[in-house]
Amino acid sequence: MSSHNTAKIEVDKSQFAERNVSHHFVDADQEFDSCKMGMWLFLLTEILLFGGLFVAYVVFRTWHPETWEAGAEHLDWKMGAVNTGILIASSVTMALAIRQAQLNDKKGTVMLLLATVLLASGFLVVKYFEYTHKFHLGIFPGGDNYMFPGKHLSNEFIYFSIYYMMTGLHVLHVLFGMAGIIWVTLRAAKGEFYSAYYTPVEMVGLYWHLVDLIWIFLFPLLYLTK
Amino acid sequence: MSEAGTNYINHEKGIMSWLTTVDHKRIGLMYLWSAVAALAAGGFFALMIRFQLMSPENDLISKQTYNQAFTLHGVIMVFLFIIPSIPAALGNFVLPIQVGAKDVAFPRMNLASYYIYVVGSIMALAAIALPYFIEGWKPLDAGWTFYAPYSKQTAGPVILMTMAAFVLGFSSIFTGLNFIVTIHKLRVKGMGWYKMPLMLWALYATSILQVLATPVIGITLLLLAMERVLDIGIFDPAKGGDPVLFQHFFWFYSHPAVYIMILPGMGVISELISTFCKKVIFGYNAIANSSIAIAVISFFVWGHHMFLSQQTTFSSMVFSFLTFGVAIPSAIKIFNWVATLYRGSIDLKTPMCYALSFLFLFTIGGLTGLYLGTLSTDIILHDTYFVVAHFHYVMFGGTVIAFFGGLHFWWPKMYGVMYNEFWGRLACGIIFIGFNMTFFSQFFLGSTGMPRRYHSYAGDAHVAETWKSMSGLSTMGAVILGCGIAIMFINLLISLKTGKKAPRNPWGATTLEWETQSPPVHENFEEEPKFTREPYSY
Amino acid sequence: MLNNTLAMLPELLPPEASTFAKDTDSTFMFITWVCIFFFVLIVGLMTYFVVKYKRKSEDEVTPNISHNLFLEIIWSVVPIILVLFMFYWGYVAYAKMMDPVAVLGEDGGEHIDLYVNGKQWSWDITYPGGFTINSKDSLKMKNEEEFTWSPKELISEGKENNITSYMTVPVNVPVRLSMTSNDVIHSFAVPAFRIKKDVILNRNAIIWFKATKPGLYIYTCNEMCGIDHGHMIGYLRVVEQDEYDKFMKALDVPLPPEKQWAAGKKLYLNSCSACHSLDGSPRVGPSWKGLYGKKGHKMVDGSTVDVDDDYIRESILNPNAKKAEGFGAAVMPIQKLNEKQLSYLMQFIKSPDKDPNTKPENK
Amino acid sequence: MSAHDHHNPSTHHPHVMPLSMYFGVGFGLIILTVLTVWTAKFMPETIEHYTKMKITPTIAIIIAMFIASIKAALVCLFFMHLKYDKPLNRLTFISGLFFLSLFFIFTLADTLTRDTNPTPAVHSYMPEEFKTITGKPPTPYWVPAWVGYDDHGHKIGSHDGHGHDHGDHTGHDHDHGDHAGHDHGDHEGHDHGPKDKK
Repeated sequence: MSSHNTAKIEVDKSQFAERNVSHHFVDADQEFDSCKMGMWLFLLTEILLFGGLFVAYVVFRTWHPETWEAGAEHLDWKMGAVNTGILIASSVTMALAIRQAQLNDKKGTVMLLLATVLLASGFLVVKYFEYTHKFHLGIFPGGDNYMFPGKHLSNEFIYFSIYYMMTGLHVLHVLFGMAGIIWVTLRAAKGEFYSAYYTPVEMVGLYWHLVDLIWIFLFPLLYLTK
Repeated sequence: MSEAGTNYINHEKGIMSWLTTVDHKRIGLMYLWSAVAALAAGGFFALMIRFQLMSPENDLISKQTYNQAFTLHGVIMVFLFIIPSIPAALGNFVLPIQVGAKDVAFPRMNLASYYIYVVGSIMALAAIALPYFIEGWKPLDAGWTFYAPYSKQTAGPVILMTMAAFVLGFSSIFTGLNFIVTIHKLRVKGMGWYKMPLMLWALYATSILQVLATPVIGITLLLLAMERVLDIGIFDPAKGGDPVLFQHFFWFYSHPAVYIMILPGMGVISELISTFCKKVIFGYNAIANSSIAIAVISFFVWGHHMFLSQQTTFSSMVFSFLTFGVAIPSAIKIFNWVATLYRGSIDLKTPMCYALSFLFLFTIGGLTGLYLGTLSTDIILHDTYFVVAHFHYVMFGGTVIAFFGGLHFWWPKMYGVMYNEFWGRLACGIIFIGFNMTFFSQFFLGSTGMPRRYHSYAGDAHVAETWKSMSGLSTMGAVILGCGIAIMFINLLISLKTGKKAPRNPWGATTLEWETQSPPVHENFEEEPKFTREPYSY
Repeated sequence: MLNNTLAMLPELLPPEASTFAKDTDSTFMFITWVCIFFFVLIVGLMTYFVVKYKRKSEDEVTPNISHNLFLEIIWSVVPIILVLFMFYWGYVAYAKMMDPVAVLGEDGGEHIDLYVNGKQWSWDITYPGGFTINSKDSLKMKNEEEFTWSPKELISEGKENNITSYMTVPVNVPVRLSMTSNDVIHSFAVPAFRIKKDVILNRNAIIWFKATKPGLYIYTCNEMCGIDHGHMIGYLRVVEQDEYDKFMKALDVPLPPEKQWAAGKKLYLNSCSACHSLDGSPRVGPSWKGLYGKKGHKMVDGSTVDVDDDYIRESILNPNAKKAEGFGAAVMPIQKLNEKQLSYLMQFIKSPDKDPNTKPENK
Repeated sequence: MSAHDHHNPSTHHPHVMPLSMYFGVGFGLIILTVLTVWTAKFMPETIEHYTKMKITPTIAIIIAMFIASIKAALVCLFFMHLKYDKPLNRLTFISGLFFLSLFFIFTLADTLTRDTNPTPAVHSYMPEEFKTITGKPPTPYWVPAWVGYDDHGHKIGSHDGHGHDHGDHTGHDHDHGDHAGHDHGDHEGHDHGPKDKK
């Protein structure tokens, strides 16, 4: 599979630190492929980790559809939609950052990575407002803590248990993803990534897209239940 | 490349060179001795249980201590010993050499996996020890299955222990991930998939399970911890949750997990039987494919742990049907191994003795699984000593015996010394006898209805004698078994001091690890390995 | 010869004491013979090969037998057929056990409905009439008596109350157990009947069985449920119909006087405490503190009554006939109590603070 | 590539995509998000207005999941480069979905057939513990696609006149007792809210 504009890019040695392949790999392709496959396997574990929560979601939703509808009333779908947009935008900037790394554009890579971090923090800010609003209403995770004073169904807290578990775990992943992005940003700023070696950017990118992927499902499942 | 006489053990010196090593062989050894330590701890709790159950109304240890003993026996043996024993210890050591690579694909991740294992072990130890030091804490007594809602209600340090298991899960995932990528990407030139040693097939199948199943136990334990912290009500029937759902979650991992435990054992046995018969393995493709088949089918069958747990009859039926699907590939493997013996040149060295006792014990373990997969007979046997006996025949008689066999098989490669054959074989014989005494008697206990996890037992008039005599026999066997294992390890350890120097290929085996020196050099091969002959070509 | 050898082995299965036992046991024995066959085949061949082909010299050459399609097909297909049989028989028997209404007939015949309630760490079995037998009693009783214990002797000796320590079912009558748990998961198992099922809080489980053989059998909890899990066992009797009738009659004998007040308190805690306090504070209904003996108790309609036995009796059996002032809006459900329970409860209402039997001068 | 240039990293050549692809996919994702919101929030009213057809939650969730799957596929194929990647990585991803689906199928095979569990026998001597078991164990509630819901989230046709006003976040009226009963009213979890007797 040959592609349009590969191999013609000259590496500016003053800008980039050339990297050697790890001792136990035969060549750079083998290293890249191994890392990528490893990353995909890791993403599989993430999918199955969230899978458990999705199963719990489906089970309880099929048992208590009315609880789900009542619970979703308390969520602000507009905030969810904004967050979806933010994550999609961050996915685009992340994908572009990888592209710029492939094209030896150090500055572009760093800027795009920073933009991704910024968007991710935007996501967290919106999430913060959502959570505090719910706490304000008395909607805390867990059966004993749930003290929403308005009318509700007796088992409505289960909806919020699952809501908090899903979004909480997702927020944790956002945080891990941000840490990863900041790490590759620093390395990119040192000029460690260029057309022949951008594996960490690609790996962190894959992880970040997974975070987006999961939100793509969480949004309609949690916010658009009516 | 390297001077004569250097190897991976003396290549670098000092404790730090071990703690910071990324050499898969050294990591394998560190895993090995950690797992052996776990075996000792788990064995200690096992003996505690057995002495308590020696006679019916015994009060050697309190109920609380007894419940703690069986919980910790389970947790330690499953999470700290069996799961890392063959893949992370032996597998780590031989897998990269067998594929002809210098190391696993991600050496640093491999080390991280070991340290995560250590952290998980420390957490588990803390969960064991802290209740004795902290006011208000009770020993852990939920059983290794942590069934909700009891695990939510008990005063033991359930959160600490589930988090330990959660952390250990990551260690397991990292090992599996590493192995899959290593087998896929780092095989030496010329080694096609169906030219790999069967050990690699087994480890590959195991790794698939580790990567796919372990995250689910992760989320299960996380939810259980949340259930205790926040009372989220997903598993707690008092809150409208469903404890049966917990069991689905739990067994989605834990059923494949028993194949994580047994598959590598099967891989070891394939190597042993072929080597010590000096004969091509019978039905290579069948054995290789059945490993993968077992790995995949094991995901379909978890519900057979739940036939009586108010799972619906419909899904019990489905699960029972599929469960028999896993029996077939296991049976095929056994038949192939026996067929390999036919017209072989059978050399009864210690590893082969273990392989033969594996065949004997695993056959019993596998066949008694049929009772438990069949719906109506499972009603009698579910949650009785029959299950305990079956499980130990598969896990101990299968995995641990294979682990011991593999340990003897690769010992010369690991340390470059030969152990004493006489004591090795004697220990194998003692273990075999002790094991059968311990666990065969438990089949009778179980079929007559003695429930598991009972601190004392009376039995009704019809079976009281059976229960008493069989339990006593079982305890006697456990002592013999413990002695056998002690002899085995002492023999191995003595060989480190006094053993003859091992040649490159003491057994006349055909796989790549025997073409390098014993012990291997730092990056495994003195010169680039070449795949010149297929495995099992004698 | 074979039978003698088998007789030396420990018992393989508990006695067959229910209609399910035959189906289950025949499947069990089928599997056992399959297992023995394959075990002997595999281990026999293994031993034979090991003896026959033991290595004689280091440079032996072995034949290159890589596979044999015919053999491999045989040893795949034969086990498949065998396990299909196991599955089928297992499923048929299991389905019958899990929902045997079709066999035993829900309305087609007589059956006894019992309620089994698992709690940490004993079983409560509730009989028609609301009598509850606790598994701990049978445990105590069995430890005191010899294994040759005979219910007939006990009755003739006038120890009726001992009979009521055991869960008792008649022979050849279908019994339906509705089972639930008070706390964690338990598992109700009667090995001799070949029945077992987990019980879960807020969830009902049903087991049907028909006992076929009189005797004394053990029942156990099979799911780890806490510190005393190992003591959550009990004994049940299977008796002929006439003895069962005697058992039911023995249940009906009033409690000894010293236990009546406690029984009343238990009823209060189960059924009344949600609405009636004992400390004087009003809940949905009036408090019972100082209620008994009160003169001129005001009613909603302005009339007054004296709180005596008759009034309390009426208030329990027909609660909304006369409503106390201040509680007009409350509707008390009609209580289904039998005469004995009523008298126990009334004893409690008369003296909610302490058991009058312990201090006779209070009477 | 020979095995000799061990330390020459430039043997790896990236596969660079055109910018238009990234922006195109990003734009597509935003459009699909808007579409999801519209189908969930506004489409039912629109359709009902013109055709008098009720869009049930089941239909709505199927549509939403369908759109979400398209979005996920876009992210996987283009952003995560699966479309241009090695078949092995695609297989890896698909195998993950396969095993996840096993998890779903077999768990739901149990939870959705739970109504075959029988109710307790009803007699006057039924102990207290059984009275709290209301009807069935968690009833599988497989909402048929043709069953509609009214504004209060109740199944259309179940007229028990017990309207819940979920929008009223501060409502402290007579229903407060319902809330207080929530702590021990666990069994109500198995009941359908509107049918609560309180």
